[in-house]
Amino acid sequence: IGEIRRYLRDNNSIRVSRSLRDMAYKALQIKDRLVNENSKEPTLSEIAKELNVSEEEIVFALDAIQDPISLFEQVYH
Amino acid sequence: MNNRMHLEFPSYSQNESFARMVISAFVTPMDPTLEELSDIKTAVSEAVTNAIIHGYENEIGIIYMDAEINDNKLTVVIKDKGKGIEDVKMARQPLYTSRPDLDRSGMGFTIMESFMDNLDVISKIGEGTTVIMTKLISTKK
Amino acid sequence: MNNRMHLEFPSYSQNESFARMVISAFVTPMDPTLEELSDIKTAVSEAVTNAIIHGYENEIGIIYMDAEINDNKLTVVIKDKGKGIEDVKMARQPLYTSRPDLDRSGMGFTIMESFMDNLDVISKIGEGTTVIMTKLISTKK
Ligand SMILES: Nc1ncnc2c1ncn2[C@@H]1O[C@H](COP(=O)(O)OP(=O)(O)O)[C@@H](O)[C@H]1O
Ligand SMILES: Nc1ncnc2c1ncn2[C@@H]1O[C@H](COP(=O)(O)OP(=O)(O)O)[C@@H](O)[C@H]1O
Ligand SMILES: [Mg+2]
Ligand SMILES: [Mg+2]
Repeated sequence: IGEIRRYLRDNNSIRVSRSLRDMAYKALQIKDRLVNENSKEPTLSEIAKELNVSEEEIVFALDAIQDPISLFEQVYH
Repeated sequence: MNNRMHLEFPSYSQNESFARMVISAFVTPMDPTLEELSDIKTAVSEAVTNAIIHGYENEIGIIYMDAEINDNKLTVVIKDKGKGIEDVKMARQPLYTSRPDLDRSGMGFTIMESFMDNLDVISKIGEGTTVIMTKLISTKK
Repeated sequence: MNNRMHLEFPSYSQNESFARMVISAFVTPMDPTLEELSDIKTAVSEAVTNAIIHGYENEIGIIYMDAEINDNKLTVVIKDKGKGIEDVKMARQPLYTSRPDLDRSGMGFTIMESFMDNLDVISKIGEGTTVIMTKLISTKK
């Protein structure tokens, strides 16, 4: 029981900083895919639609990672 | 940590989401939990929506948002110079709405009160409404 | 679409990131590409950083950010009441910096100029500096 309680508590107190990174990388992956498919830069709303989240969330996620583009390049290419 | 900000924007409905993002950005350095952040955003949302649809009912006016961080205490003040509230005590009652025609739930003040630690409402007919909310952010272990 | 905002905040270094988020939030309804968004953020970042480290060199002062959307044109004005620039023409030269000691690259104004469509700098010694930038956002096809 103590362990369950601890588990619930830990999961209830996830810090925002941690949760945004995944979203940012997903957004950048989708951006790349859309650039390849349509040979033009997708807008915020197009990426949000693909990810099924709000534009707001994408904006925050992107800001949570420093220099998103180059970091992404390092991680994924 | 200490910080403060002052923001002014017109009461266009799209600016409810703008205000929500600004307050999120402002509290991000406090490293709140997702729950705390969502509470703050929701409360700000309700206060700004009220300024838009009740305060500046048939006009576009300026909404003022001030926020302050003192250690782990956040204070947010949302102000309009709109029509004001006749009876604040009644307006704060759960389910009370002056605009059932707009499909309002009458739960705005109740939400602000329960999602934040403290809520003060100051209003004067013809002069406008000021909503003051505070919340303590849990500190990291 | 038309909108405007006015923001004031103290020149703490953490507020460079706050200003960046506020401008992002403000332009979100213009539905920019990630590239356009990143250009705008970078330009705002450079202007705010200059106000923090050069304008209010040895003090904390207030930084003012005004922004306006007129159809697909964004205007951002960043102002400080700090020490001002003696020779704006020289300051705008690529690689010019008055603070090589701080490891400044001297590329701030050049970045603002190249990432935005237009840059104006108005400054007066002892009174402060105002940076005015505009950018057109591509409209959706
Ligand atoms: N900023 C404001 N200006 C004028 N009246 C307001 C304002 N905020 C709230 N009110 C009044 O208080 C009432 C209750 O507000 P609230 O609890 O948010 O419910 P709702 O917005 O759903 O009506 C509103 O119906 C309105 O009459
Ligand atoms: N807001 C400001 N207040 C005072 N001086 C400024 C301001 N912005 C820029 N300057 C001056 O202009 C110079 C060039 O600015 P910039 O191109 O951003 O390069 P850097 O910041 O790397 O020095 C700065 O070194 C500084 O002397
Ligand atoms: Mg309401
Ligand atoms: Mg610079």
